[in-house]
Amino acid sequence: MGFFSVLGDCFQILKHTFRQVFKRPFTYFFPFEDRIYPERTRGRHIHVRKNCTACAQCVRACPVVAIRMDKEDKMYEKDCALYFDYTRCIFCGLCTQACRFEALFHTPVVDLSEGDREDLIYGPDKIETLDRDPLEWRGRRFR
Amino acid sequence: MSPDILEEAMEVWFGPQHVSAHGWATKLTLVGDYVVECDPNAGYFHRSAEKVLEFKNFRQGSLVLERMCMLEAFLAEYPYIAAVEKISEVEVPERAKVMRTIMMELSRLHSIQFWWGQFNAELGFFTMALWPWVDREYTLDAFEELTGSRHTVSYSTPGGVKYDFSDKFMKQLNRAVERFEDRLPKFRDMQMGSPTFRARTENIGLYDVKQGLKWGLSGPPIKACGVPMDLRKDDPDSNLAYDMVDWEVPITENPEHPSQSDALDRMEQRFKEAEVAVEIIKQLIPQIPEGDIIDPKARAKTNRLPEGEAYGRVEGTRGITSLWLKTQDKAQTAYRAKIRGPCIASYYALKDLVPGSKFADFIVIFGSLDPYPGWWDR
Amino acid sequence: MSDSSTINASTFGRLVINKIPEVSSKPLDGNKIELVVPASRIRDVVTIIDEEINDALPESVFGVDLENDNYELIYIFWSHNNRLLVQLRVSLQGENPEIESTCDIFPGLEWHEREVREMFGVNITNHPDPRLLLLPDELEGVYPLRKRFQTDQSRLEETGISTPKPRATSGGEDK
Amino acid sequence: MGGVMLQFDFFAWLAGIPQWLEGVFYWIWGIIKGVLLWIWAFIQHLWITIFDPINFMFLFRAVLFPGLIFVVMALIWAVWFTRKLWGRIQDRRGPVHLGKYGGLQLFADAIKLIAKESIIPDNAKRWMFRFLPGLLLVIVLLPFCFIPWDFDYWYIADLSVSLVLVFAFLTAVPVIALLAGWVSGSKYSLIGGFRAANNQFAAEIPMIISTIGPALLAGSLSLMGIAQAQQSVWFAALLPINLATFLVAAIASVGIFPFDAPVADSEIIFGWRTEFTGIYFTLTYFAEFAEQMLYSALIVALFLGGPVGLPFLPGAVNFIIKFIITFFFFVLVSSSFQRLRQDQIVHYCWKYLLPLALLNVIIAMLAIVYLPGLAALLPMGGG
Repeated sequence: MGFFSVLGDCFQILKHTFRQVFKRPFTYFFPFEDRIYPERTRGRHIHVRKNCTACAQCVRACPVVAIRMDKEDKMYEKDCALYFDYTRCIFCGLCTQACRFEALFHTPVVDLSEGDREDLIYGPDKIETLDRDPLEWRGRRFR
Repeated sequence: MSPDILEEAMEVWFGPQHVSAHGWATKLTLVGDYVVECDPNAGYFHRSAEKVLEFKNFRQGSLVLERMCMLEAFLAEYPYIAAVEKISEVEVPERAKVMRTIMMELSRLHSIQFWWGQFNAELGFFTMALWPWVDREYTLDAFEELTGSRHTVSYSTPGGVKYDFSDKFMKQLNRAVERFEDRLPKFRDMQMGSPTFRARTENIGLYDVKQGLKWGLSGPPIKACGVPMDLRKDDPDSNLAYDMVDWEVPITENPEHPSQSDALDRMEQRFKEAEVAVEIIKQLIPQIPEGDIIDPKARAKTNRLPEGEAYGRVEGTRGITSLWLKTQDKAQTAYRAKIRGPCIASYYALKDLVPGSKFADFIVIFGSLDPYPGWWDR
Repeated sequence: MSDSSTINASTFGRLVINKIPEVSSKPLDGNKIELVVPASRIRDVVTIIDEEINDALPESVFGVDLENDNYELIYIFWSHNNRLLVQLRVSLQGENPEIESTCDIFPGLEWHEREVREMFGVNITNHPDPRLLLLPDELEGVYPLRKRFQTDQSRLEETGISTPKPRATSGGEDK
Repeated sequence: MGGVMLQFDFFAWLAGIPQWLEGVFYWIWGIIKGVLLWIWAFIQHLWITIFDPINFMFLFRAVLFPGLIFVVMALIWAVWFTRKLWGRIQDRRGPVHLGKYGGLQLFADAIKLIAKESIIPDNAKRWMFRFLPGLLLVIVLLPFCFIPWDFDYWYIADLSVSLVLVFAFLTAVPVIALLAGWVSGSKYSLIGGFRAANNQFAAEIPMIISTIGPALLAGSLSLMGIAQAQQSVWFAALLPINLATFLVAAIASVGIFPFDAPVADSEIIFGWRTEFTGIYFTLTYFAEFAEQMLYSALIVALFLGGPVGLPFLPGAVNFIIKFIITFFFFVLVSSSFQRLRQDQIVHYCWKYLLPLALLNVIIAMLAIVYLPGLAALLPMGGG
């Protein structure tokens, strides 16, 4: 390879890196900034007990058997209590597609973290309501 | 190996905990800086996927296959779906065929972008490792907009696809494609133009196409030798829309060593593959026909399958990815499913490819073959 | 592709059959052919493939457990020039059936044969490197992919999938 | 007097008491005076060595401004600056959370690393393993006292052979790297140690030959002399090739990016520094950045005219501005290229750097003799 063409390539590369130094970085400032999640994001579930008819289609559709159903614990006339085991769940969305009564949805909340494994099994009380809004933008801007 | 060399050789485990050995272990016998023997060991990623497939019904099976290689999720899950569609003879609507092909080519682009970063990181160049990963974020946003998950997309099912193209997704798709195209000349300078990259990858990991085929290599490692071996043209699948696009199989002819390929050719080959993938996407976008995205009777047909055997194959980013399926009469699960990944050949090829090269070249040779442990360990 | 140099499925089938009469062939859709080969003649058929098809790609070798001790070994070869897929089917009987190794003709099959040996218990004779490929050492004698291998099916009835016949009886968890 | 005074003369004894008391008093006073004098001598000694303005200013310069504290603070700034710059080049943010722009991140890292348990591997040689990192940092920090930060006042030492002494210190660094790799007992660190030594042989000779140019033009071997010789024209203008070869050879001998074989993390994990954890890791990590800073300071002193610069700024400030620019260029070059194999490093250093360095020295010699105007620019009579 000609010595000077090699030198030319090196300076071409240095020009690219030099120009990159003064550009705005791409990454977010995570705990305070986050990207906007699309509405189809498969995050944690929400179980609408009013529409639920305890047909157990979601339990049968789940590939990793992460949903356990308790038929006796009724709030309305035909519904049931669902226990989501988030240590097993792979967020594949088959349960929400199997549910014909619009009783099961995904939410864009994707950062689930708990102290120990038992808390990751979301019982009927935790699965119905969303305790905090998804991690949208809040707090300090560019640092 | 003659005994006197071996007695002063040093055995080094490029082991499972090594920084750039993502979960595979190779025992290298070094004499000085030269590798004398290379003994690859598989098995650190084994999740017994084939046994698991015997307990999954035909809508859940593609999830297992998709986790074999998450970088090209659309391509990895497709062999299972092709096999099930062959046995159950469910017909796929036109719109779903085109959407599948678009998403598979986008997944190929994403897998190449990821491999760029990984290969440069293995070469110790973190600037060019992170730049392709920034563009990869745009493709991942498009995946999430369409299917809801960045990697485990589980997009197509036997009989069609699950999610429809929304206009917001079309905007993201165009943004990802444009972003890739206007960064390409810059990447060519940084990658192919860089003298240190050429120094590290010229005549490294050189093999002949005949020897490559004997090892079982397929895909880019063979196309880099100049043989246009591509399943999209050789064995066109009736449920995909590659025939609606006029494109050429990208090959790399290196005049110095005509039917051989080294690490530099394989990198050039992946540049061309990415360009062809983008070209296919751009030709297909205007041709998306109207209609429903899944055969309405698909659920009923794929619940229980008749007796039969089928062999679903797809041209993955790393080579021929296939699944051989055997089903029992009216059984809900597969009787036997054999997953054949392309990387089982590339990891095996190291046995004869690496001896003779230097210790620092081992990671370059293996990186250029684009290894993914999910395929050989299953 | 000029048709003279390429072999299509039926001509290749006839070519193999008149060389080795015991082989019977069954054409599949597209340019694919399946040859049922007796276990003793496997090496001859594979050498024919190696000579006739110059760019044969050894895709895979794998076993299928048809219950009560008869197994099936399937070899798959793909050729790009002739667009030809050859699938050899070998049926074997007995607790640990024997078959010769073909990995000196196609080195690519070496790991596939190792996997068949450790998963199904089919002994591959004069194999250069008969160690375990994927399994940990404790599963040496246990052949997991056999139908008899007992896996943990405690939550299977919740999924509503009828347990696959034949049911597993021994091996695995409570071996 | 004759005979013995047998009788005790009580009144003579009584008259002697005040004289005896006076004797005792003088004796006690002698002791106190001795102690006080000793204290006073000690204070005087202190005054002379420390608080006397001349010596105090020397101590101030040696310990505070261009000396130890300044260098260590500059070292911490250098690590922060490198991490922030790497971040920006790789399109991400550098350290962000602690301090306004991640400034306190370095102190947090240092405290965390010091608090961490320093594990000594089994088959490592124990006391050698504990001693080498400290020795390495000392050897790399010592040459900073010969750097000509300022002409008239703000510099520490100026020997007539300070250039040779600096390189004497720096040749010890690869020996310690080799020893550290050998002593920490693991295969990967052994390979890393050999590569570090190999790297140094490749880069040492081109670097030293490319310093002959400035020494030749300045006519003296002391860094201060070379800096003073550049009053009228910077040697970078006269010896551009030497500047380039010195920079490349410096990068090779430090062992950072393009010549990264000793610490190639994708091949031999972290090279000879694999086994060091906790405080040992901090010392070796800082030693690498100190070496980078030292080489950029040398470049500024040898080629960019050291304190010569904007007249209204004091000398040291000029030096520091040029030092920051050189350090920026050091980091930029080291994050723009893939890693070279070990034999390629030796191949390039011997095949390309060495002849280039020699070429420039010869050109400089011929230029002095034949170009009429050039000799006038240089203070030809000794340093």
